[in-house]
Amino acid sequence: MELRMKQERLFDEDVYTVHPEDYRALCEKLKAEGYDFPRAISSVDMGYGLRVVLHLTRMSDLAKVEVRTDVPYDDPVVDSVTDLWPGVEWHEREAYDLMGIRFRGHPDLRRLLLEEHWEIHPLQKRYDTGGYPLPDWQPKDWPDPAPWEEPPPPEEPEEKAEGGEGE
Amino acid sequence: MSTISLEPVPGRTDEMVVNMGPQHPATHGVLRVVIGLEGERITRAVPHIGYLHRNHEKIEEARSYTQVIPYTDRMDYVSGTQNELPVVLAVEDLLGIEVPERAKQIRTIFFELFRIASHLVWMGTAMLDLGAITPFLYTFWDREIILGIVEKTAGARMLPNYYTLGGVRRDLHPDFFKDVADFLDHLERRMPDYEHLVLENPIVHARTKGVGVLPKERAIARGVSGPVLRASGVAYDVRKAFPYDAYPDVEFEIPTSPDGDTYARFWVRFQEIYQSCKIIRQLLEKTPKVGPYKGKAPARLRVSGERYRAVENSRGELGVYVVGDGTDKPYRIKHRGAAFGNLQVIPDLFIGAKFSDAIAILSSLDPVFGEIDR
Amino acid sequence: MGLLGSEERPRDIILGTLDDLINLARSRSMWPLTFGIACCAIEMMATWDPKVDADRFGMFFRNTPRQADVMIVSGTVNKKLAKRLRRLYDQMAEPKWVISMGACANQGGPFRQGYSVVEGVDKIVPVDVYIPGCPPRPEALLQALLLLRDKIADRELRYKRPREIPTDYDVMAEPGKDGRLPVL
Amino acid sequence: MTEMQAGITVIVFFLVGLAIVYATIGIARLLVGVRPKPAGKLDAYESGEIPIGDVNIRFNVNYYIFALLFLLFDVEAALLFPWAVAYDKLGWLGFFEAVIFIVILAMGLVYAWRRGVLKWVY
Repeated sequence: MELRMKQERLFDEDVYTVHPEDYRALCEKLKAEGYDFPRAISSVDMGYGLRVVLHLTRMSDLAKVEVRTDVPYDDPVVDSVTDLWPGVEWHEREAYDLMGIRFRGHPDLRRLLLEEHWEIHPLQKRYDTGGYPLPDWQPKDWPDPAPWEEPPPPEEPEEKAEGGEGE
Repeated sequence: MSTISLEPVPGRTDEMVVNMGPQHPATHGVLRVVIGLEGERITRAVPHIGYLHRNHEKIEEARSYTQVIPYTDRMDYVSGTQNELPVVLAVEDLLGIEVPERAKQIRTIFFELFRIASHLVWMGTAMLDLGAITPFLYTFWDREIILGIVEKTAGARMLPNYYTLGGVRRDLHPDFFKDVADFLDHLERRMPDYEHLVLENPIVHARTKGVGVLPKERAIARGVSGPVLRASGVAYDVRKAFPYDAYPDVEFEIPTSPDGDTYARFWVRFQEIYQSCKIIRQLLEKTPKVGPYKGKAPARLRVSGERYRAVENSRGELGVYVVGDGTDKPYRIKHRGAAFGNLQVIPDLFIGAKFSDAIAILSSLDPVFGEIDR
Repeated sequence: MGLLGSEERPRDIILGTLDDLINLARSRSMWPLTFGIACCAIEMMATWDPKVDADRFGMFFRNTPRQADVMIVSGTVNKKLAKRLRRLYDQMAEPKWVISMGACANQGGPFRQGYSVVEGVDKIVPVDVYIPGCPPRPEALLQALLLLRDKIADRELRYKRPREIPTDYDVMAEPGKDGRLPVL
Repeated sequence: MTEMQAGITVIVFFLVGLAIVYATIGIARLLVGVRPKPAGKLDAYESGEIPIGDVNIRFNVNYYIFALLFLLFDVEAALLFPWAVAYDKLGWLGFFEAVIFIVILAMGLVYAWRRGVLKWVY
């Protein structure tokens, strides 16, 4: 089946941006290709949604790969890859704890760094550094050609420059 | 004479739950492990972290890149300038800043000096956990010499904030080369004593050989890196895998040990001290006494794009994922702590070991909680 | 009034109340609690290494709060650790003092505006001596220990204790900069 | 020393023991007074956390046997101390008595060893 994804070469890594549903399938394909060392899972608040970035390395020939997928704010759920690479268990728990991305199928998705009774996910852009909600923050609309579709040839959907916030 | 068998009858004895909590002499900082004990043997180990979560990533989003560097110092507070390098390298890639050759060499000398300092702190505290007070006194004395050298050049002892975009912040102190050479001779005279005190110590043999064995595939799958991974037989070292700064033109070996137990982790760190001394000696000849120490960095930083950049700090692979949005403040910065990956093997290694072994295993993982909790 | 003799009296005669005598002994053997939190903990360990060596002043690390007299808060106290720190302080035996080491413990330090950091350990435990610096040098910690020693041995200063902090002070419900309660 | 005097000395000894205990606690309470104890003060110290798990659980018999043997040989050592002090004045007779005492207990140790009790099974 054709995975809805966009592949590009960035510095010395090839980067796949993939649709959330196909994220798990791509990870299984990469695992089969021999990518066995999970370096990290980063989570970014893109303003229109939350992005999960999985950094992998292949021990045999030290090839590096990055898998990105974007999920909307209202249901930020992605498949967990802890069974493929146990090393990302804490990274996923931290992404859930600080950014609010839930991972379907994670063995015990609890808060890793903050205490259990916290309700907010502080790393989201809607809060300022002190954890207080920013009154004038609005989620941006979803980019027209979704990040995992090939951009239409004439114009490139450039990153919207957004002024740094906070004091 | 028939011998009595004292095998525990399952179901007859209860499990005792104990807190190896945030304030514990052997947890190298603020880690809490809830341990279920069946007599001496550990049946359950649930680590809890977050007691030193200082919201690095959220505060760094409100700081410019040059202000982020002092924050990275405070992540792995035992290995000083090693934490500054990933952010500096990532931003230099994104901005395409040229670093002069001499600046790279100075950075690598400091990188390896702090590796020796970090391994000395590890040796002191690990032996303290096993009950030996003497190594702590000697190792911290040697570390004071290193901190003296760093302070002369960079101005601060432990968290010097010395690297910057394009090189280093200040030129070397005039008698830097002589001090480092003297220190290396002193250390090489002292290493046989450390070998005798630590590696050939029968108590250390008894308490670490065959304890906490981490098989190779499990280590790779768990995302473990650094001496813990190399002690399980995997020769993965970011200095060789993705070389940076002056590492390509310096030859050194990567010490690995096949058997993956706590003694192997002790042994690998020892060999790394020798390798670091070798690297510094080569660099002392190569580095010109006088020359440029900082390249041209733009005054107004406009950093855009994403970059994941990793270095091999004394605990493993310390990585940073910088997302720039065109301003001088990072839009998002994610630190991948080296000890963060290494600490995930606690349940695998603790379960089945004795409680006193757990202390030796934890000290061989060498966690530092600034970079784990961030 | 110098306890250990003055001009009129030869040095080997000490006049003082029983309280002076007890506190002279207490001040010469202050046992700190091993409670290293962050970077300042490494400098605290460096204070007991042979170069600075606070052992000379009768200070020896104790692991349990039951046997400790001084709690050196060395590092950042975040909201998860605050309750544990207060519990440890409560469990210490009564003549107890607190040294707040480093900018993080004094007022939050570089992590001051963060959502998870308690801005100053004196919100949780009454602090006797503050040490500036991030991290303060081992000599600075040694000077703080000697300051505390003089405070205990001195008759007036001894009973000038900082104000008491209620045990159940809830750092989570602290009003924000503009008075808004956090959404925690 | 009639029975009466012996009985009295025992009682006096007992009372003096009690008096010492109550004196020390009493003086402390007199000088300092009873202070209000904060909530966590009297809990078991568990490295800063609220103590979890139960203490009086049924653990393996290994611990009990080791404690028993330790007690046995500790008392033996305690009994040998006075002998060691008066060692030279006792002469050969005292020496051989102690040797017999030690040998008997050593046989007990060997018996426990052979029965496999000292092997820490856990």
